[in-house]
Amino acid sequence: MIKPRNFWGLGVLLFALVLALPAFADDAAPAVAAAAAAVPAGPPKLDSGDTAWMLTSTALVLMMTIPGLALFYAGMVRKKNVLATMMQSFAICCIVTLVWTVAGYSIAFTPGNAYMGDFSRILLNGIAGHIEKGNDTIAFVLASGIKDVADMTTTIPETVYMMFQMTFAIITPALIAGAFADRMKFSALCIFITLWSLIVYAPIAHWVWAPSGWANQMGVLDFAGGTVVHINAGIAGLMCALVLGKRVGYGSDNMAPYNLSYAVIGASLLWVGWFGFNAGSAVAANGRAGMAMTVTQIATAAAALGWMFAEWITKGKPSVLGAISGAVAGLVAITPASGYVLPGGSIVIGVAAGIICFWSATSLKHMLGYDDSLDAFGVHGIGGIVGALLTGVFAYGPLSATDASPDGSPGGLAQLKLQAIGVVSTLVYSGVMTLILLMITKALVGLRVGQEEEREGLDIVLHGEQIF
Amino acid sequence: MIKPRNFWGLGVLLFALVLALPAFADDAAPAVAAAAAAVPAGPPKLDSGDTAWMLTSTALVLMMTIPGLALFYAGMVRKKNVLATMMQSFAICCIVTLVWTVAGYSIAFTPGNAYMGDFSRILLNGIAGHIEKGNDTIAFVLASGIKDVADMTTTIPETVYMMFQMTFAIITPALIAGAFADRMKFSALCIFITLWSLIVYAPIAHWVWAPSGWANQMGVLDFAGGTVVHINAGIAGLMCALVLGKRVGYGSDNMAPYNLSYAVIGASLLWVGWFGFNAGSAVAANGRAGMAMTVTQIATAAAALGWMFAEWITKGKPSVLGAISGAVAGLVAITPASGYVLPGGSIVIGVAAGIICFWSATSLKHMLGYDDSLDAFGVHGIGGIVGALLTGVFAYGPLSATDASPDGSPGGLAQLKLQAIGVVSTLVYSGVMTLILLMITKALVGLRVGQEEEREGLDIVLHGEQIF
Amino acid sequence: MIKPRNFWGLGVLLFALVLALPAFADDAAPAVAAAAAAVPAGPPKLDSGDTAWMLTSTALVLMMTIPGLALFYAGMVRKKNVLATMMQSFAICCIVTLVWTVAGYSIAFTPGNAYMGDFSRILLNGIAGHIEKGNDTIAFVLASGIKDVADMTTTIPETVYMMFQMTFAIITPALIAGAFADRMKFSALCIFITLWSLIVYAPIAHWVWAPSGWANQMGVLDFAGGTVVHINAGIAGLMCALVLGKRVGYGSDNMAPYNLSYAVIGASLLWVGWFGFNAGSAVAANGRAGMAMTVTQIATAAAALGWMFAEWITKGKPSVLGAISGAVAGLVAITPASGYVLPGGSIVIGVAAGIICFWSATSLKHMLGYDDSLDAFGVHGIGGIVGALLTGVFAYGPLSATDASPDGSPGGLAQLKLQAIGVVSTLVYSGVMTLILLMITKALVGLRVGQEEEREGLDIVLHGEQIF
Amino acid sequence: MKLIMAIIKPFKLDDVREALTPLGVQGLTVSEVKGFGRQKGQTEIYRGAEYHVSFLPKIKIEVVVPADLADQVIEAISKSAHTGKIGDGKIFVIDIERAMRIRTGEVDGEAL
Amino acid sequence: MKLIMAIIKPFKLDDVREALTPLGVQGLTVSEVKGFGRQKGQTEIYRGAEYHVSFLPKIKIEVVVPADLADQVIEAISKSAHTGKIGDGKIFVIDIERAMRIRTGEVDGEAL
Amino acid sequence: MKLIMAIIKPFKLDDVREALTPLGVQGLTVSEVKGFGRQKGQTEIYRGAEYHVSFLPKIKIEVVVPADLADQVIEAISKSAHTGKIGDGKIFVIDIERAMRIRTGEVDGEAL
Ligand SMILES: Nc1ncnc2c1ncn2[C@@H]1O[C@H](COP(=O)(O)OP(=O)(O)O)[C@@H](O)[C@H]1O
Ligand SMILES: Nc1ncnc2c1ncn2[C@@H]1O[C@H](COP(=O)(O)OP(=O)(O)O)[C@@H](O)[C@H]1O
Ligand SMILES: Nc1ncnc2c1ncn2[C@@H]1O[C@H](COP(=O)(O)OP(=O)(O)O)[C@@H](O)[C@H]1O
Repeated sequence: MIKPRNFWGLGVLLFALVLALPAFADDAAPAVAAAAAAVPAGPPKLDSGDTAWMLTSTALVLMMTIPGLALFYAGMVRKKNVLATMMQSFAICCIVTLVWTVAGYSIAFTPGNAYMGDFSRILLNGIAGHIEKGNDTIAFVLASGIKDVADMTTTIPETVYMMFQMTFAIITPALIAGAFADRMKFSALCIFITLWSLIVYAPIAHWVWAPSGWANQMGVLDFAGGTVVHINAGIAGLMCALVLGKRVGYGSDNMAPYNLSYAVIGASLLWVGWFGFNAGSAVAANGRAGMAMTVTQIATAAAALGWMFAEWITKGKPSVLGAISGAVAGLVAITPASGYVLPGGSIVIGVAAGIICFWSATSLKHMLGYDDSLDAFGVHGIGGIVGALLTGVFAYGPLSATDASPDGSPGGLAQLKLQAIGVVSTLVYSGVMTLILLMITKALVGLRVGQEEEREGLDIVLHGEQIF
Repeated sequence: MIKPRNFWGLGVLLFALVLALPAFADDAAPAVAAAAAAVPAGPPKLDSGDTAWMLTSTALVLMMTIPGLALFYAGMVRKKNVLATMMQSFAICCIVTLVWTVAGYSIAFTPGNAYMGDFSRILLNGIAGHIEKGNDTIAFVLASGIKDVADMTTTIPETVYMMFQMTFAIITPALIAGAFADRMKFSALCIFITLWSLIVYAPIAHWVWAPSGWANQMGVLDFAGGTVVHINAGIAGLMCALVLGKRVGYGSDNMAPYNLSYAVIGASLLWVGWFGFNAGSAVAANGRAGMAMTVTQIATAAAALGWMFAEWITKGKPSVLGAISGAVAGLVAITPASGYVLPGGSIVIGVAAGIICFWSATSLKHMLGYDDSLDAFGVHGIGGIVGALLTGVFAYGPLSATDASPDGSPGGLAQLKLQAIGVVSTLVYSGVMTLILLMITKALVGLRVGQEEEREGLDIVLHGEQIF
Repeated sequence: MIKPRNFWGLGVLLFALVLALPAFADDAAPAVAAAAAAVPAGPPKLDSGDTAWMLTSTALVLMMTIPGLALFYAGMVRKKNVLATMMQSFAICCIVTLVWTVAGYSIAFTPGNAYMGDFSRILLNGIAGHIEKGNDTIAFVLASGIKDVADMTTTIPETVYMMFQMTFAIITPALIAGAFADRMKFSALCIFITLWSLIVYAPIAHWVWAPSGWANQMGVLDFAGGTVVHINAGIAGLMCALVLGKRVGYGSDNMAPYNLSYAVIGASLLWVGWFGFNAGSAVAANGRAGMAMTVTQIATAAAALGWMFAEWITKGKPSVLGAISGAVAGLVAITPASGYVLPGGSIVIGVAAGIICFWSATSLKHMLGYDDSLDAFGVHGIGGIVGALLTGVFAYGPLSATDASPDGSPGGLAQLKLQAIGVVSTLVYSGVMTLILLMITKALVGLRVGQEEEREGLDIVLHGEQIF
Repeated sequence: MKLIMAIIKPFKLDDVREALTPLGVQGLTVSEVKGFGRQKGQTEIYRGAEYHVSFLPKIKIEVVVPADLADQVIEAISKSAHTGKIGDGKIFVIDIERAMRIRTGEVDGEAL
Repeated sequence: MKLIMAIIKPFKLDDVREALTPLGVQGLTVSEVKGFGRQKGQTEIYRGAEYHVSFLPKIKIEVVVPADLADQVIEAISKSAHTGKIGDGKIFVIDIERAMRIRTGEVDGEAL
Repeated sequence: MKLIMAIIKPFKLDDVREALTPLGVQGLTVSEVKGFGRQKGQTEIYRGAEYHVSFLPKIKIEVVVPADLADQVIEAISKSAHTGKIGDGKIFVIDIERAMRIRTGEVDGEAL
């Protein structure tokens, strides 16, 4: 049994560590700083095409969580937990929407300092500021708030940027739910997710994506959320699996999925929606978005086939669950890389993700003996790490080049080192904070349903409903 | 038993009432009339970004009905009626497509008079008028046809406008089906929906959205269809529930939903598709669309949590059906408000809709004793009324401001009065007309399947199929 | 038993035939050649709105295969084959993605000659060529590579064009799977599809859509894939059904679909996704896209009602499977016509497709006695032929008019003749080549699972999984 | 003890259960079954393939009662499951030699 | 009367039903069951978790017939359900004390 | 021979099967059933409509064994299915007159 009191110390340690990290890679900063030279004249204008694509991308990414992830996860549990598993995704979507509106967005995307934003957008205060005559024509500038650090000028309204980012804030905690499926109390989930979204997700998003964030300034590359979303959710999931313990009957009862066809629908919708996730992260309908979509498709297919053939060879049959798990692993791994790599690199990333995640979900997990019900860590954590590191290898400079930084961020040893820093900081911060928040939640309402209730199934016990 | 002949008199009465309504609010008209001053020079141009968003929105709104609503409704019925329930949405989609093509669009969106359009677009006559060299570059102007009343100039082709509106014309009658699920004859449905679409939907759409429509001129605000779609479908559903009577076994048999996971998928797709519904109602990819999407998301989450906690507190458990019903209630309520309110207002609208619809679907219905099988009235009717009225309270002027009307339409008592007029007229016109059309249908083919057939289930009886 | 060796001769014969075809319709060529006169000045520019729509369309068309087609097909098989059927669509999606990346795209869309492209885009070589400063602003030109034949200049990046076309390359072989559902080996599927995609699909796409393709030059009209996708998949399916033979128990066992509600979801997603398929084939967000979407909607609804009423009259009940099958038939038939016809023509095409496909799937098939499990030929083959021919009747000139060809391609006898050439060449080439590839696959791994395995079901036998 | 096995129409289940309670029947077991009999089913047609549905959904109730209660139970079931329409179902009686309650190990009469 | 209870392979159901009709059997009841026996199932693997499927899908037929018909019915079932492969199933015979048709109240022989 | 029919809690199925193997039981048949008894279910509420779930999921095991094995089998089942909580289920014993293995035509003891 892990003792709560130890965590407080760890949390403090962690903050110190994070404060120290930027020092490891000072050399990478100038390139970014130089980018500040390009200053747009006059207030930036909306572009209707870019806005159209970002509105669409927002819808696509929302679709990833509901019904995508809800189905993917619900398709892997036993009949008695199908509704409760869908409810986890659905409720998280609702809770995080409000948390993000109230404070999450402000913490993540206002200048603040290198570790978190400020409170200037609490309750979206001021987001309607320059609306005049209905059609707001001024585009959003993601301000760095720091002298010599460039702002990021978009061609879309701030509401759309905020919404697009909200859908990322939603799916990340929803991914964690895969690790504690089948046994967590619903009340515990509500509390834990609220805290986690504010205290873990929003700051990490700030580090990596706000111009003022330390990782961003340092040059850590994460196009669409390898660290912020997947490693973050993966390690948090691992902590949940460790703290909650194994499902009743794990290893002896038959826990075969009730209806894998749901999981296939879910994985398919994740795939389609991921075009919004990755190509949408270009924040415009342009060549970079097109390339991001292309490498997403290729890596996903390569990973699905990678897992499928690995399984076919080692276990004798190519399972459907294997193919879709591989696809998700590929989607995860290409996420940080998507705006940086070319098709060649994407094949390598895909195959690597497919095979490595196959190994982590089918062997590593059993070797280490934790029960991560739906492999939040095995697929998202490991897949995210593979992708984040390989981004540092395969990044193609011209894709990220700008006037201010004409070489962009090409892959290489220097970049690999930066990527490793990104990975490790996320693992450490998210891992430790998740443990702390679990302890708090446990103290408040307890984490797990009783053994009898777990046997009976969460659908009827927690929600008073069932499928027939 | 309601006697058919009484309805004819009511219908006439009603027309008179509607003719009289504009007189109640004459003071609101000038602002709109003044808008006519802004005349664009030369034929208006297409904008590819706006067109891209509207093409996308059309796809999203179609997805709301098939498979969204089909699943939402099918997930709430018993096994023996699952296919028939999906068929209702699907067949309505097909029927209304043709009805709209033949006459509905013309009745709704040509100038005509204040009560209905004319017949200049029968069979879409002339819609290909200015096509030349494949790529039509002239944007559609929704003409008022009235001196001193402004036309509405869009930046998209007429075909796209017509299609976008068609998807609204499709979902509205499909919503009604929730009220008569489990017992209506399929032949009756085909006839009733055809008539209803032409005689109820198209005129109301004209009142509210055509520049020449009386409600539009008066200043009734309905951004995306609180009155036209939801109150309209809700009250029509109530009439259907009253005329058809209760399901066999209502109150004694177990009518628990067969597979609520379908309903979760359906509600999720409704949510995602609603971005097209509300943000698409900006008819452009601009700041107003972004704000409409934002408030849609927030109100929906707030309403889902509102219903969920209300149920948790009063019944002891937060049900999945409750959470998704709340989400739909929130989507309904924010619909009329979406292009007019800011995030703050949207939270209030959401919470109000969630709690009030919880009460109407779980208590009011049982108190009044009608059997609205899937709560078409309880959720869409009541939710629509909540939203339409609160739009009059929370509307933020600058969102709807134009050169001609620099203050826009801010909320306040005057606006609330206008909103109430919109609500009441819709309730009365739709309610009465629906009754009349039900009587006609009953006279032609009868409304309800036999008791034995109802017991056996509509799937096998009406369609000769079943799920296993 | 068909003997493999006969096919080689047929293949050679076929090539000769195809080489000869252009001679039949030389008169049609000049109009197209004349189009070459319009040369754009300077490198063509990206348009963000068009790019937004094409990114969206790509997502929509991917959604058609996964989960759309996967569900449509899985909903029509017996319980024991549900997962295997979904796996067919999913695996084909993955395999074709890589095949297209490696060589398919190059064979289809580089200049080459009239019969196939060249190898300049092998492994997408050079597709990142003009990327500079991240945001590539140069739009893609689909080069004809032939003097006096016009290039096709788009307003989107090449990656997006390539991806959009990839989704077509994916769905086509996935459609074939309907014919061999319930009995093909998974290893055979992997091999057959790889070969088919390269040797059948890519060349036919080149003929019809590459500016240098013989059918394109001759003036065969196929807006979105009536020949390339549907007739092609349909005839290939028929060959598969003939070569594999009937399912065990065909005609005696009850083969009623396990869960038609999946098929309804699938058909609905196909419908929604088809907006990307057809309106996306305008490669821009413009008036032609709007008209393509309009006629798609109308023809689909008309076909669904056509099949439904035909069945209602002849069999006594309107089945859900009938309505959705009709909708798919309508979608298929309007595909080649979508950018060429007006609403009036689309109603005729829809009704014709609905009734004729009803007849082919319910009567013709049983008369001829082959077992095309899910009617790949009866719906896609026949529907595609109906649509391709009627395109030649109803094409409205101004929709395809350009500066160089101010009359466009109006329907008429001349065009009908061209369409027939397109249909016949596709039938012959695809039919014969499919037979050859089936023989090769059979020689390598065998085509069909054993009789006992077929009885037990593909889910457990091929993939080691089942639904409960 | 007797095992009363009744095949009834599905929607009659609640009525039957309610009719048994007053007799002191404290437990019973039901299964979803398909019945073939005089009652004719519908025809299903899927794209021209016709299947006659000769098996109709029924509910099988199995209830073990002391021998002296059997008559009353049969009577109660036959009344509460009766509609008078074809397909109402059957009641069969089988002898039970022993019974045991797993929780307590009680046997025979005590176990019911 | 005798209750003939047969466990058979699912795809043999129609054959068995057709074999019984000529004998004058006018009704029977079937259930979907899972059988455990000598016939071995497949192994399912879900992300490394292996489950051996020891329960295979079977169909249970229950048909009550007059005692003198029992032999013929057993014979007919065993022939029509026979494939000769492992897992073909079993036939059990149980004595039925009483039978009643709910619709009419007819009993015993009349009720079948 | 005796037919041992046991109604047990679903999650106990594997335990029971494992308990029977050592006794030489080579086959058995299970069905998913719903049980009504002293154990009370949950209440389901769907938009204000309350349904008390009086039928709880149970597994019915049917195993035919030689008469002399019956005691041991009953003992094994009652031990392995026991949790001590309400709803553990029942075991009933019925006499079987004949048995036949369809594959081979073997009868009675041989057929099991
Ligand atoms: N001989 C029989 N053995 C077992 N079950 C029977 C028998 N005859 C009828 N049944 C069951 O009883 C149900 C009703 O019988 P049916 O002949 O349709 O009508 P009725 O009950 O009015 O005589 C059947 O569906 C079947 O499940
Ligand atoms: N002793 C038994 N009691 C009840 N059912 C049995 C028994 N033995 C076998 N069965 C049923 O018969 C089916 C077939 O038995 P199995 O041993 O696999 O093959 P075979 O029928 O060829 O002997 C089993 O799946 C099970 O349902
Ligand atoms: N008289 C009976 N006849 C048939 N089945 C019974 C009978 N009594 C109980 N059962 C079955 O046994 C199950 C358990 O019974 P219950 O009264 O809930 O608890 P317990 O087994 O602890 O006595 C019931 O759900 C039902 O399936």
